[in-house]
Amino acid sequence: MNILLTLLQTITIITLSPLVSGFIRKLKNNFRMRKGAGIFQPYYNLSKLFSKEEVRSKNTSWIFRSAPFITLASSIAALLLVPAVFSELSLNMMGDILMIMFVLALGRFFTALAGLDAGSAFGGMGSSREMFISSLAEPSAILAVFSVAMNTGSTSLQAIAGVPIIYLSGVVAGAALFIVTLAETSRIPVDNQETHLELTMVHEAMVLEYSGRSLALIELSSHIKQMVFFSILAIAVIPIGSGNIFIYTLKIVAISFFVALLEVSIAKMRLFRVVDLLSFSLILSIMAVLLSAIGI
Amino acid sequence: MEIFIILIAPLLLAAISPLFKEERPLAGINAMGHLAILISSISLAIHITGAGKIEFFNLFHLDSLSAFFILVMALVNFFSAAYSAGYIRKDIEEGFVKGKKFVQYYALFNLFAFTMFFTASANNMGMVWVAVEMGTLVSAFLVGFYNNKKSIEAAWKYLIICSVGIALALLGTIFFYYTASRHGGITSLDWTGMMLVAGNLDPKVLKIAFLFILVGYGTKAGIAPMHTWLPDAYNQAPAPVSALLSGVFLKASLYVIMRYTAIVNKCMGPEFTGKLLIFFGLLSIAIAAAFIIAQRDSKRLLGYSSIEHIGIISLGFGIGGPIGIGGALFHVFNHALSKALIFLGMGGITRKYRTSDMNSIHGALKIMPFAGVAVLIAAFALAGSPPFSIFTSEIMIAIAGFRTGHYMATIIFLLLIAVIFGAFIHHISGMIFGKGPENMRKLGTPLGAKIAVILITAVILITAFATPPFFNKLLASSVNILRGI
Amino acid sequence: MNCLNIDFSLNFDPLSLFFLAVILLISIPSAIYSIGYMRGSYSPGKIAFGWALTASFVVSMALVVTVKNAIAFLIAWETMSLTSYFLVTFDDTHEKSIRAGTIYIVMTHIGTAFIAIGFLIMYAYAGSFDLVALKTGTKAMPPDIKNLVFILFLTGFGTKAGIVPLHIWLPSAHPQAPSHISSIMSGVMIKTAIYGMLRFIVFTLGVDSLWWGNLILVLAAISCVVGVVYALMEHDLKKLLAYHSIENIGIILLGVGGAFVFIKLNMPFAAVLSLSAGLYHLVNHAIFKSLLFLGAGSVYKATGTRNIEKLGGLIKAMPWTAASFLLGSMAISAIVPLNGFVSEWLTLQAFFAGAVGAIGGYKIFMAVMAAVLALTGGLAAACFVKAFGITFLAMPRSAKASGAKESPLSMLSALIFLSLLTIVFGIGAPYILKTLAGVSGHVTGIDISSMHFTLNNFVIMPQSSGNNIYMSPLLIAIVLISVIAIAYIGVRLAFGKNNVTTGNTWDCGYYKLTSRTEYTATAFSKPFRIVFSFFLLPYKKTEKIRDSFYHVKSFKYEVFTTPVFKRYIYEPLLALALGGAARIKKIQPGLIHIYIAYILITIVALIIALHWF
Amino acid sequence: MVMDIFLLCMLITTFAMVAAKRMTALVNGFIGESLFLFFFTLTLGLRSAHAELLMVAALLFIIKVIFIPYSLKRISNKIKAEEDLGLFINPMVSIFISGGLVYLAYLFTRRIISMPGAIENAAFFVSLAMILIGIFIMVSRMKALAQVAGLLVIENGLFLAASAVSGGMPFFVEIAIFFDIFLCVTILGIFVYKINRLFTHIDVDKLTELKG
Repeated sequence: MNILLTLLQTITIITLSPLVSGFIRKLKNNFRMRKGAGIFQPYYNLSKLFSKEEVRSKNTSWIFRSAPFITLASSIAALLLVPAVFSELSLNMMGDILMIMFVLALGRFFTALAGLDAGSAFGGMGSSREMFISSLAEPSAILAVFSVAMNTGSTSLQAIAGVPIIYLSGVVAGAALFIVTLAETSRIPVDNQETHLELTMVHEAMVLEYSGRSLALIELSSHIKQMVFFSILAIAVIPIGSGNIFIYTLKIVAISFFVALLEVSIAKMRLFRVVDLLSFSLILSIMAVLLSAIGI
Repeated sequence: MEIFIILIAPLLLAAISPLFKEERPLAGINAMGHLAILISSISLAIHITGAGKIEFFNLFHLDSLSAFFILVMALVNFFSAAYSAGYIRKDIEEGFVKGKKFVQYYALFNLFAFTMFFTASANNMGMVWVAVEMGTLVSAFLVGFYNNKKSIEAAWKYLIICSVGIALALLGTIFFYYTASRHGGITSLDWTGMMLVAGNLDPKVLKIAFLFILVGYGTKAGIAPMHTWLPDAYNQAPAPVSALLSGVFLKASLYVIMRYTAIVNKCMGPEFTGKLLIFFGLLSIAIAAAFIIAQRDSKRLLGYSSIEHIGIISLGFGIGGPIGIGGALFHVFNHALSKALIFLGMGGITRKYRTSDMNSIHGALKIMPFAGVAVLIAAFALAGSPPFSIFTSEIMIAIAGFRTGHYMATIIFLLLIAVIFGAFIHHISGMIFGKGPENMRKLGTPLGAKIAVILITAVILITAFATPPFFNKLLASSVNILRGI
Repeated sequence: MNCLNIDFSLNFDPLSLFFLAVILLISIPSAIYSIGYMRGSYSPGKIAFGWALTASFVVSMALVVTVKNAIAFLIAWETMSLTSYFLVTFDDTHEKSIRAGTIYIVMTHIGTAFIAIGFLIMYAYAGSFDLVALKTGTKAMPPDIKNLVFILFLTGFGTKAGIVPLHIWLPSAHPQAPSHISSIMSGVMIKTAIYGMLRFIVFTLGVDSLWWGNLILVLAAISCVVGVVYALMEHDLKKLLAYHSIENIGIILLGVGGAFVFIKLNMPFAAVLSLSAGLYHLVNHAIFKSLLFLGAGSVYKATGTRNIEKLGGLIKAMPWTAASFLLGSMAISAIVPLNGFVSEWLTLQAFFAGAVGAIGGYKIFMAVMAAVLALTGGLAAACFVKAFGITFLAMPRSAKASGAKESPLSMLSALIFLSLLTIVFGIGAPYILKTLAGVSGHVTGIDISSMHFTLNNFVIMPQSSGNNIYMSPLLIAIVLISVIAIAYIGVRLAFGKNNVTTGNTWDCGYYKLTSRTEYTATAFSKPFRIVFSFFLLPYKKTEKIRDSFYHVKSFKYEVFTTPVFKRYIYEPLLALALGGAARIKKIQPGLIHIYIAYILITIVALIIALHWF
Repeated sequence: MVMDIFLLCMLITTFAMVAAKRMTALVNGFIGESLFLFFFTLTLGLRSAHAELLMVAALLFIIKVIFIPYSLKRISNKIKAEEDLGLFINPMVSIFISGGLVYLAYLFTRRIISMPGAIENAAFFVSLAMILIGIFIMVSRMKALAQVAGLLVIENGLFLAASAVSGGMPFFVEIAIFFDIFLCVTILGIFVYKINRLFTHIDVDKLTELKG
């Protein structure tokens, strides 16, 4: 019974994940006093891409072909590990919050390889920057996760979500994780999803060579990945009201709101300023661990 | 009686050398003679482990220690004699040795062998002194054998420095005689006699006497800072003679020092000699280390390596105890063999390249594969790497050091030999590996040399783990003799 | 020798068996690989010599981990170094090999000297070199001496393991050996140093102070980061792998060092977990590093170059090699569900157990160590994206690369076998962890009968106090595969057959994209070079030849990084030694008068100093 | 008393050798020294009525007073060596240093050796001084022949020491040592010839080809 609920939950989140992206985009446009596209625009994009013909470089190999599927699988597997509302022991047994990091790394690894596969300088640059940013984001992510997990004594997300106490350390860790989330979901100030300008592209440069169905899969997995991060923020940092669909939805909306607000209010940083941002996140997460060690 | 063969055979060989007109038969007979001596010395060693000691003429006294050193000397003599055969012939072919000069070489070679055997078997320490001095005088001609500027310079330095040393050794001998006759009540310089009355001797005089003995014979043994003649002589002497100097001459001088040390230790315990020997041992190793690091000449490199090993032997001897002295004696044996091996290889290489400058020798493995391998094996053996026997003796000395509480000395020793290992291997690998000179022809190795190389390699490999029982007994009773038991 | 009876009998306790298994697991495929690798590259005599050396190398390693006498250990240890030295200098006409070999043998020998001193100190207390006697004998050792012995062993074994800053021999020696030897050296030989540490420090001496573990952890963390950063900068494929060995030794030591700390903090569960994680990473690293070195060897054999800037596109010519290299890269980058991931996850869990269970500053220390591990993992992934991507993907960057052919079966079979192992050791983690926990318990002397590490034999459950942590590589693998399958079939069903047009890579309208316009490894690593510039101290050389102010005819750009350890530690040391030696050498100027004066001075000084003796 | 005077004369002649700037002076100094040594041994032999000692004295006279100086001079003439000895250290300083060495020998003798008679003590002291000064001559003089002379001074010192010690060493040892020294000087002479032939000089300070 529970496992069906959980699977249903996963499918729902997968289905709704483009909506969240559309919602953020809509919010941003509204903040900018623009009309913008509707919140269902990501769905239109996906359906267009899925049915379009695919153009593929002759330099590519099976890595390029399989990367979209592997990336999608990694995002979905990560999502399965997140007990957003319902949780199920057998899925929990697959792994803990650290596992999510490892699983997402699989997708990233293949996307980065695919970026190099076509032999264009854009792809290489994108891969290089993506790996650069993610590797620097890794320590602060781990520290933040440690801080949160230390409060409950377990790295299991289920256990973390099950303790409805808001710790100060959790909040600080949340701030650090939020910065990591921005970096991982290609948001301003780290990356910009909306531009295809050579100098600023990171993620988009990496997948520049993709088109049609493969691009659709990649975009879908980005949406899902975004939901994974938002859900972790929602259930691990503020672990109240777990198991409640409405509270969860509310939290996601709130996070989306924050992201949108942040995206319109600051400019994109150049690559080497991102390092400073990530260092800031690292310092935040170290503080979080410190607070956890003290027990607050 | 084997000892007569050992003493008379060299004299005979020396005496018959002038009868030969050709080098080839003489070299053959010489090598055969030394083989006979080697066999006799092994038989002597076995004999002595049973009999304990042999004395005759009131002049000769042979115990295990003598037999052990005679064995080492005979081994090196044999290999050197075998090697000389090819070496001198090549010299004649290339015009370095003209006319009947080879007769001079073989006669001196055998006279030298005689003096060294005499040193190891004489009882009277005065006669020992005479024999060592004679050995120096004879070998001076061998060092200066090529009669060119450099070799004469080396020979002159060798002669003068060793003469000063030997003079000091004589003073030390006089001191010993003084206290033996004054306090011990004997009027001879017999080692056995002095050992008997050792308890009555005057420690004050013994101390000073030992200083002179150590500096005096130490000059001949190549203990730093009196070692200065050694690299020059190694560099200029024909390669078989260099092997003789390191395997026989240095060891004979050490032998004399050991004999005296036994007397002093019996009188006043091992502390005094121990401290001195450890100090000079470490000093020798340290100085050798510095010179090995900065060395550019392959033969001098070997000279400093000998200084290092002499240092190790005296360190082990100074540390004392059954394991320390046993290790030192075993090291005498190992070093003699390993050094002989490296000379077998290196002599050919330096001759082929017509230089001993290490910067000009590369790729010897390509040009002379067999000699290259021999040098490589010997280099690792000399540097103290297992599974070669020098490792065993070095580790014995280190164990003894820790057993007797000489922690600092042992640690310095181990670090120094590690550094020497590095420098030594660096130099040797530069010579052996790499591309050989473009237009140099590949050179084979004569069968005799091959057999010698394989034989020595086998011995140093096997003795690292197991030694024949008679050898063990010989070593054990030598240790007891030196400890005055 | 009569006074030194070396006991060569063997000892097969769990620790020895574990290492023996690792040695065999790697050596046998490497040996099979060498059949194809050596053929055609060397003369038959040389190949026979190579086999003899390899065999004695492997046997000496096996002896190292099984003998039960310290002197026998030393002999086996030095034989191992010696045979590997000859294998490093196997291409004996290469100037580089000789230099690398010399640095290697010198450093390793000095390390051995430290180990020997350590043994001798232990011997002074135990009176015997037998391991059992040493274990009982060293109980009476005063703490100061124990500390000294620890430092000696750490330096000695650390040199062999390649801990920063004792690592400099490793990146030059490992790549110079023939590839199957690089594989054994990196995969197994440096692990014998870990064996030494476990056997002689943890098992025999016993962990005595807290700072031992702290020191190891700090050194391990430095090794991790330094190793991976250097690897990122490296474009010689085998050298890059060698730097990763330093990194991975760091990760292994994070586990081992954690165990040291936990033992002293009296956290037996965390100690066993940590050590098991370290051992797990040890065997994992053995597998994937051998795999990668063998793969790199295949590339080298096929193309004749190790410089990845000259490679590219090999995935088409060498599909099997590429696939196995990819698996190796994924494993070393800790990608699920392969083996590298499991051990890194376990190490993180061990640190988490520490962070939860320890008190005060250790909580933060453990968390920081975990962060270092995470950073290392991220950087390693970046590095292998570079290594695999530039080597195997896109277009060939040189004629050598475009002419490559797939390797013969003997080489492929080894690669495929090891690739399978990366999967087996990932999926089968629960079984392996149980075994390793047994080994860890034996080494540390902790009773593990009440500890549980797995659930139902397919879920890892590092449970100390019911904290519900689970992880199952098998489940995640099933999920991943089924999602891929469902997605593929689903997309196919929903949208029909994929309509693909093959064309050129998008070139922004510029009509001719060639391999010269591809992204290079140098460019790939540039962000890292800039971020770590405080440590790498990069500098560049540009050379412009221009016709006029506006037209540059040719432009040459070279970028270098400063080898910090070499430049600021080893070169000054060497200069000091050489300078000192050259100065001492002056005491022998060839003047006989001075020589006689030495004798005079010696005797006079001795007479004056007589009362000191 | 007489013997004390002989000893004193030996010391004085040794100092004269230290101060010598020319080969002839050096050899003459050596003749003097050996002569006094001969007198000393002779007196000792007569007093103690040792026949062996008398024989030794006779040998001493033949070899050291007649043969060796003669051959030294012959070599010197034959190779047309320059008379100048070539001093590293000038005579004045040399004498001071030698004085220091004598003082050292004195201290040493007093502290370590206690002979039965005063004369033996004095002989011992002088012999040690001669040995040290002999080495010093070898150190400070450039010519090969001067080094031979230095060696001879050392050997005279040794001989004195040997006779001071209870009337000489065992006889056959003494003879063997004599023979040895005789041989040594001869061989050194041969090498001086060789050096002269190959280098056209006998400045051993210029033999510095082998170093390091």
